[in-house]
Amino acid sequence: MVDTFVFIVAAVVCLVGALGVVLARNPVHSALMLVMTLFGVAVQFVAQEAHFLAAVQVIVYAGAIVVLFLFVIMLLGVDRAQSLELSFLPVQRWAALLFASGSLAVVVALILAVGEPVTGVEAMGGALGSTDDVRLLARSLFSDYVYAFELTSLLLVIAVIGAVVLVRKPRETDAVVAEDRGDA
Amino acid sequence: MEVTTGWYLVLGALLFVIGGTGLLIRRNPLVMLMCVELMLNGVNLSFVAFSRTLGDVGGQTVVFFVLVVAAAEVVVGLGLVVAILRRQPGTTADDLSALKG
Amino acid sequence: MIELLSAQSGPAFPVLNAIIIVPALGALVVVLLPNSRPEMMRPIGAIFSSIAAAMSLYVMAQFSSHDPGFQFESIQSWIPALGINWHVGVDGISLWLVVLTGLITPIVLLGVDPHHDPKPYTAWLLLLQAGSFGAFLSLDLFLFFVMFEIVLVPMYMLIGGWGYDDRRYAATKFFLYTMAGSALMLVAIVSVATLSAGDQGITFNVIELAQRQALSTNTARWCFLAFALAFVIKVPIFPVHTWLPDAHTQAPTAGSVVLAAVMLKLGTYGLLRFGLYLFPEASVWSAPTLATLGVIGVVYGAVVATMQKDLKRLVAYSSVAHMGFIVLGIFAFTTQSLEGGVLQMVNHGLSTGALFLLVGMLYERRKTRAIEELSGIQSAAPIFAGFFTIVMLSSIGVPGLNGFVGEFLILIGSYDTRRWWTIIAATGVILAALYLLWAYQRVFHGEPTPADEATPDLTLREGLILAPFVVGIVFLGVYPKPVLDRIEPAVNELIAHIENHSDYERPNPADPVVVDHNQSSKDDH
Amino acid sequence: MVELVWLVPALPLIGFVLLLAVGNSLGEPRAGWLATTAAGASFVVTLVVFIGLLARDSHSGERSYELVLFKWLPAGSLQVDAGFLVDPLSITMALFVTGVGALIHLYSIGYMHGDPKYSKFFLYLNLFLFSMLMLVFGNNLVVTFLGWEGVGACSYFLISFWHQRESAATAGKKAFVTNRVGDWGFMVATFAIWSALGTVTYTEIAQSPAMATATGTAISLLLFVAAAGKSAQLPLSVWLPDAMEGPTPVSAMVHAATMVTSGVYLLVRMNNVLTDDALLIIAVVGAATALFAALCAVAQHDIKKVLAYSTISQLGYMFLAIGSGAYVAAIFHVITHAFFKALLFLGSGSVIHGMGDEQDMRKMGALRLAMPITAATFIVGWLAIAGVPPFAGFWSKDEILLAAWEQHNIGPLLWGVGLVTALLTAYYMSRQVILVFFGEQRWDEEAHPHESSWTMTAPLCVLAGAAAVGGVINLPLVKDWLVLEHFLEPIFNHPHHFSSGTLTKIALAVISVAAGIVGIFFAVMTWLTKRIPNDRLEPDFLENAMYIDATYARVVGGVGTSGFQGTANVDERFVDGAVNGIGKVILKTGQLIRPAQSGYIRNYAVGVAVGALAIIVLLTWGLLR
Amino acid sequence: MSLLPLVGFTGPSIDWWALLPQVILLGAALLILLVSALAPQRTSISFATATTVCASVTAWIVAFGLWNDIKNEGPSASIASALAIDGFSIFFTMLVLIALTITALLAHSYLGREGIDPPEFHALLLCSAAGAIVMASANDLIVIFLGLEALSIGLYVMIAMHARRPEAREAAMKYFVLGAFSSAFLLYGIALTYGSTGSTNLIHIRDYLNAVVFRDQHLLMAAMALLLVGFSFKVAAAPFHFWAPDVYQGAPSPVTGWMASIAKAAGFAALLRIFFAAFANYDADWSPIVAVLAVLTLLVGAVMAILQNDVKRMLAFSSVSHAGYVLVAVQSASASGTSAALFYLFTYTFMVLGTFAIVGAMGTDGEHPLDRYSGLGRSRPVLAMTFTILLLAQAGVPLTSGFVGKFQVIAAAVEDRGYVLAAVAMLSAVISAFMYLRIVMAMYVADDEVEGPSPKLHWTVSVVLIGVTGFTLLIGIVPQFLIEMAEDAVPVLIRG
Repeated sequence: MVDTFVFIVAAVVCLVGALGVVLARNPVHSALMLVMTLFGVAVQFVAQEAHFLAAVQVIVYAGAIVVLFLFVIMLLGVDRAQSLELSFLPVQRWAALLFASGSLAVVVALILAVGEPVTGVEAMGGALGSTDDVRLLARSLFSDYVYAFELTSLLLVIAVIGAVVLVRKPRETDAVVAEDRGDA
Repeated sequence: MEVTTGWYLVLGALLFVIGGTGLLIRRNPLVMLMCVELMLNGVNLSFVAFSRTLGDVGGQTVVFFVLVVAAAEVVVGLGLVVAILRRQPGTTADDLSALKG
Repeated sequence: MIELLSAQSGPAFPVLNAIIIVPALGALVVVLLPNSRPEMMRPIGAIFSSIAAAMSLYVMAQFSSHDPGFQFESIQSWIPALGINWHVGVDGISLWLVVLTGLITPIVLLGVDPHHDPKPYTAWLLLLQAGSFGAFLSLDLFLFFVMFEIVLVPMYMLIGGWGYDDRRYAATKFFLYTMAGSALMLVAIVSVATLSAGDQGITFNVIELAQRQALSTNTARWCFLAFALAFVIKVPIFPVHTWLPDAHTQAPTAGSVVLAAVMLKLGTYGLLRFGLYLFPEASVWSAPTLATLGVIGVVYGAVVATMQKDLKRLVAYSSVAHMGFIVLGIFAFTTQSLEGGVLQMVNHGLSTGALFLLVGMLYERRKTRAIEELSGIQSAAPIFAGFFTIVMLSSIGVPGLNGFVGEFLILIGSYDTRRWWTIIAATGVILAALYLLWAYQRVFHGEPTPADEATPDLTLREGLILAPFVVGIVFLGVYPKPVLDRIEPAVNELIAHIENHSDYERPNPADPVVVDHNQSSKDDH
Repeated sequence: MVELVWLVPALPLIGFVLLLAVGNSLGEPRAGWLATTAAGASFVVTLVVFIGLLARDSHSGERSYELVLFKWLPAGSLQVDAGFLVDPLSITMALFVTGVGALIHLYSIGYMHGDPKYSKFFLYLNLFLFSMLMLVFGNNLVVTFLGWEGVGACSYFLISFWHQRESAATAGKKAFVTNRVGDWGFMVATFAIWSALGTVTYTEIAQSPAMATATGTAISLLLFVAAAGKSAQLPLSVWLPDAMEGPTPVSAMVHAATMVTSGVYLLVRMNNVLTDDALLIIAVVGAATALFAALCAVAQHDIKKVLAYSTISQLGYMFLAIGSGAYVAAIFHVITHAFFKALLFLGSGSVIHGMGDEQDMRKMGALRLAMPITAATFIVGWLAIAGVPPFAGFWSKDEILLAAWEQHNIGPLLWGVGLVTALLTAYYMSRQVILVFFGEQRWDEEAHPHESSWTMTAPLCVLAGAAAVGGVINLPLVKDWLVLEHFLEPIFNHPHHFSSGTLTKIALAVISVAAGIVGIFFAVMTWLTKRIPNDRLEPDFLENAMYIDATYARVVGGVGTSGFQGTANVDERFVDGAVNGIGKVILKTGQLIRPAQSGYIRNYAVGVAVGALAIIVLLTWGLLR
Repeated sequence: MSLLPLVGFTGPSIDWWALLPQVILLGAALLILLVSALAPQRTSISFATATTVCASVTAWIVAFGLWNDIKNEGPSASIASALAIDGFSIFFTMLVLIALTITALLAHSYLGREGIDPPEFHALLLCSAAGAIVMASANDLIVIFLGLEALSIGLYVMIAMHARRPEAREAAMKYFVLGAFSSAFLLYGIALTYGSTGSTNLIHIRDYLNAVVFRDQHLLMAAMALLLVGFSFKVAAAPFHFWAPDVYQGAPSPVTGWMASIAKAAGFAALLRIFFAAFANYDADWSPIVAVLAVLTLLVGAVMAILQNDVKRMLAFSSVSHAGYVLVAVQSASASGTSAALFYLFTYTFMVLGTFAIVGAMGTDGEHPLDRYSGLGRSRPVLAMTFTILLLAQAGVPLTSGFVGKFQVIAAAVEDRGYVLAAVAMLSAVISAFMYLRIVMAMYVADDEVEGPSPKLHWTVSVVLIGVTGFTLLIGIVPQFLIEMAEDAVPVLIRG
């Protein structure tokens, strides 16, 4: 009973947040709405006994990523409202509608088709519930997924280089060129 | 009534769809990025749900990596946005349509 | 006797491979020559292609007229992973086309001046020769397709690089039209190979495949259609002929000559070697249709030719008509018609090639090919007119010249199996006289204008270039026996093959009343 | 001696080759003499061969000798030799071909005097003689066809010899193309014969069993088409009058004496495949042509045109004879006609030459004084063609009329037509003679006509002699005097014999002579003594040959041309248009889908999203399985 | 104070040799960054290039050694079966390394010309190369995903590095947004796969699918669909191709070459490993879909290409239709089809790198109008001929590697009774041939007054061109050894 209640509340939070992200005129509001969704998701994680993930979700996502978003918004000062209607391209409205409704239809259809989606598969990594999930996570992280784990380092290196390269101040030559090329 | 995996999956799917739709209808690059985050969260939710029902921690581990990927993407994406907006302030996604046909 | 020996044990030296490789080598050499010596290019190229020509003549001399099979065969493993071999050989059907290819190229190479960029011009012509050799000699479907396609490139380059005003359109049309045709053939080739692989393993060996005959009737017909499409476009026959006039008109003289003399033959040769040989039943099944198209081509080509205002276009359409005869002959399936068809390929090569040379020379003098801008040339250039007349008469099919021999054999052979087709096709001889004589009258007869008066007559060099053609025209018209003798066994073999693998029965005309001189002639040679 | 037959065509060929090589350097008159020598020599050789043949036993097929030089077209069961057949028929033809040919060569030496292309003319003449002899001596249809086409080509060259003249060029083309129609018949006939009998060799055809009537008739008619083309029978007669554009010796040799009679030769040669139905048609067409041409000749003003139509008419006679089964009569008339028609043409040529290339008879008259020899010989020719006994023409024509009378279906009708033709012939020839040689002088002095050189008059005299006494080779008076008939007998499976009694024969002969006389008398009345007004005797309708030629021209120029042009347009617009159309369609399709590549990120995202949706639906519900 | 004792934990065994190529690349990247941080800019241009080339060559040697080991000892897997050590992975490793060398050489002159920071560029190049190798050699969906992200994110940055040019910025943004979007789909696909099979490891997935018959397979199908979407986007298959032309056009030419060759190849590698190897039992389900994609891709690419007037864009579209060819091979879901795809990708890599090398040399100002090429045949005959050969090879003219590739693809399709598909492929080849011929025509058929352009070619570019053209012709004439390699390189899923 309780978990149902929790689920529903959290789900509502998620969805409202999500819709907020999409519909808010102001990017700042979108960011905040995103935070809301993220919290909701975190709650759902907790509800499924993924406590560690929930924590990471809050810290990394809400804590780091969204803040990054906000920084950039402030940095560029693009926190102006932007009306939705104007932003529609020809056919875009209908395309979006088609996608949204279509996907929803698919989801519904799948639910109807698939009563209980997952058939009994034996656990690959350590079986859940036996001990606390942190230990299990660590195990699988350093056994089955160690390769992936190492690869994240590659990703992060790239991300770092990318960040440095991209936001490095344009050399004045660039600036000049930028002017006479008349972009912007 | 009792909360089954299906519920979580549906929630994940909804997040995913909302995110996707958002990307289709917004033209502010930052918001588009956020929409992508929404989609990823939807996926995460499904992963966790599956891992729960499968009684397998692998799903959770994957979510871990997804976080990393999301972070990396956001960093680079934001870098791009900065690089672009710095040169052409107020650019929206729709303004980036010189290459076409 | 010697012939027999050489037939049984082919010469140690793989002459056919050499024939294909030497010109390609020549192209390479020419490309590596220093640009500072432009005048060297064509002579050196001519040397290489003449070597190839000499080897083709050697093959002709060594060719055994008693052996219906393939001679000088040579197989090297090429792509074993796909069951593909470098497999070449020559039989009575391909022999003369090889000789023709060998002789034509050096002549045009020396005879026609490109005016600019002699190096690539020479190189392309040599590659063209090599590719054509390859196409006529290859007994491996894959190899054949490679050669069949590769010849497009040099011709495309020749048209594009040295052609006339509208060359872009013409060259592109030529390339795409032919490529489109052969596109489906590639699919068919693979299908034939894979479907008839069975437990004997996949092979592209034409002889092997022809013997297996493993395809179901229906599949075979589909594959045949794919092959036929490629070939009829190449021939070309109505209604897929329209690339030809453009290509011919825009191509430089050398291009037109080789195109007419050699490349069109790839189509008819392909129909014989791969259409009839690989798909006997399907060929018989489709014969009425194709023969009809051929006959339509004969009449239609002539009719359209009559109305052309450009000499080259006129000759191009006359090609359509002449090739129509060949197609009719091929799909009449009698000894005479097939022999005539093969011979007519050579004849058409000689006469139409010579016609294009002549028109080219006229263009060199007058910078125009428009019929109405010319008149009375005969008064100014009688020798030129004389050469033109001989070639024209051969093209009209006057007996004593080669054109007649081919057409007559085709028609008399087709009469038994395709009576009404033949009767209609025979009207082609009337129309041929009509359009050629009319054009001749307008260009060569009548009062010459001052410009026409100024037209210089043939130079000795030009005369020497044309001489081989005229010699060939007269010789084949008077004494075609040596040629026919070498064609006949292969042709009979082919017909027998068709009879074995389809319900076709070759008609036997009423036995001739035996008179003694007939027998005496049977056991000569 | 018979073996020398190969030399007969070889000599003119050698002459041709020599002239080709050194003709221009030889120049005038040596080139002419070279050619003439070749022709003459070949005549001599023919005589030798003839004697050789005579030496053989006339019966038991001894008098048929085949000489195979080499295999020409060996292809499976079809074996065509380059071979000669010497038998009475071919030798007879060869004799007068070479004889008359040689004379005309000689004549041309003078006639072509001063022409810039002097040597080329003789080159063509020799080539023609060669082809004609191949035609005659060929031992099978294909070799004959070789000669057949050869003479056609030569006549093309010779007609358009003065090709600067548009009319000459056109006439040559017309002749060739019209002949080609006949050649079509020849070829198809050859195919049919081969497919029916399995041979194309004359001796074998002669020995082979009879074919099914339908096939036989078809073949006969195809052969007749061929013959009609060469021999200018209706409806293919239109080219011969135009052929007069050529130099007069050519008209004499090619278009009167030799080539045009090869149609007759062909039918006689193939006599044993001709069926009765076919023969009837041949007879009718022959008679019709004879009458038609004679009528046209009545109204011509051009001295050569008269002779041209007269030639057509005489050829009609020959086909009438063939149609009536009287092959010998046909050959007989071929020979006599060769004599007197060549004579007449050469005579007219002499006149034209003397008048300075004037051909209109209305500008002549009283020339007998200016050129006596020409006049005398011409008159002989006139009497001969008019059928006045005892000149050659009388005998042959008489025999034909007799044969026509005996034709079993519609004999009398044919005979009637023949008789009328005879009358007309006498009339228009008399008219010509009067207009040219008698009456008042209608030319002004500076034309100062003169007699021609001996090289021209000598042939005239020889031919005049032949025309006068040529009849002796087949005199019907006594059975044994029918030399020609007996000589030719071996080549016919069932020789033709006249059934009429002597009385009938004499009666018919008298009537025909009477007709001739009437014609001459009428001509004299109208043109010489002018007792009868002659103003309405030259209706345009006849002068223009009943507008047949004009009609052809209109058809060819109108419907024909537009039809051809239409086809050409179809080729350009539709056949080629379709090809380019495909290209256009592809490009259009591209233009259609191009907007999708709009450049907007979100549009592209739609592509991804909707594509994904589609794939999910397709795959999840297995719609493509 | 008390650390958790990891009771009974033993990490998985790691085959360092198999890992070495990736390690070398990553190491080289870090080295370059380090040195460039210390050394001044100028020196480090050639240094960066040199390091990259050396690294890739060394790695290539290692990979070649591995290739022979596999030939002798057969395929295996390592790191908890996450890293496949089979012919397939090594084949692609070698391909990636070759492309890496070429791209580095091309970039060398380009970077100097365009004033882009070489060290970072090369570092990113190395990293994305590593990512590509991971994609080709991973046995685990999530690892594949990480590799794909490494490759893509690297590319986003490499494109954007030419930030001066607005086209580059636009291209980067488009690629980034759409890339992120599509990888979300891919990830969702992975999630569903995980949900319906209980693992992200391909070997386990394969075994599970072999063992289990689903009560209903909707979830699995949806998973497959989403995976297909993700990779179709990477390989630019219609209708997921829209980004490709714009991005290719906007990106710096060396990067375009890298994308057209390796990004595609890696995408196909993953596609093949997942669908051909893991989802083999379900080919009846996915192969028709792939066939449809193939047809769309072939036709859209060809038809759109002939409309373009910008050479770079033409080639972009043509590379789309080339992806269609590989898809034709993939859909046949057979060993021969797979090896055909491998052969095609291998040969195509050379062609496309060479082509874009020339395009880059010709379009120094980022513009590539067709008429700029007119008269090249006269001014620079050798260069023109090289370009012609590469173009004709892409058009599938015999005696070039392109023809052999097409031939095998057709053969694979025909063996699978895909006659119609084969016909469509050939016809699209004809259509795109028109586009190639337009370029050739422009080069050779110029009016006499035009004197053609004569671009400056840095020696590295010349070396590359000689190499790729030679290879294209060589394989066109004697393809045997490469065909055999491709046949040995069919992916196998084996537990390590």
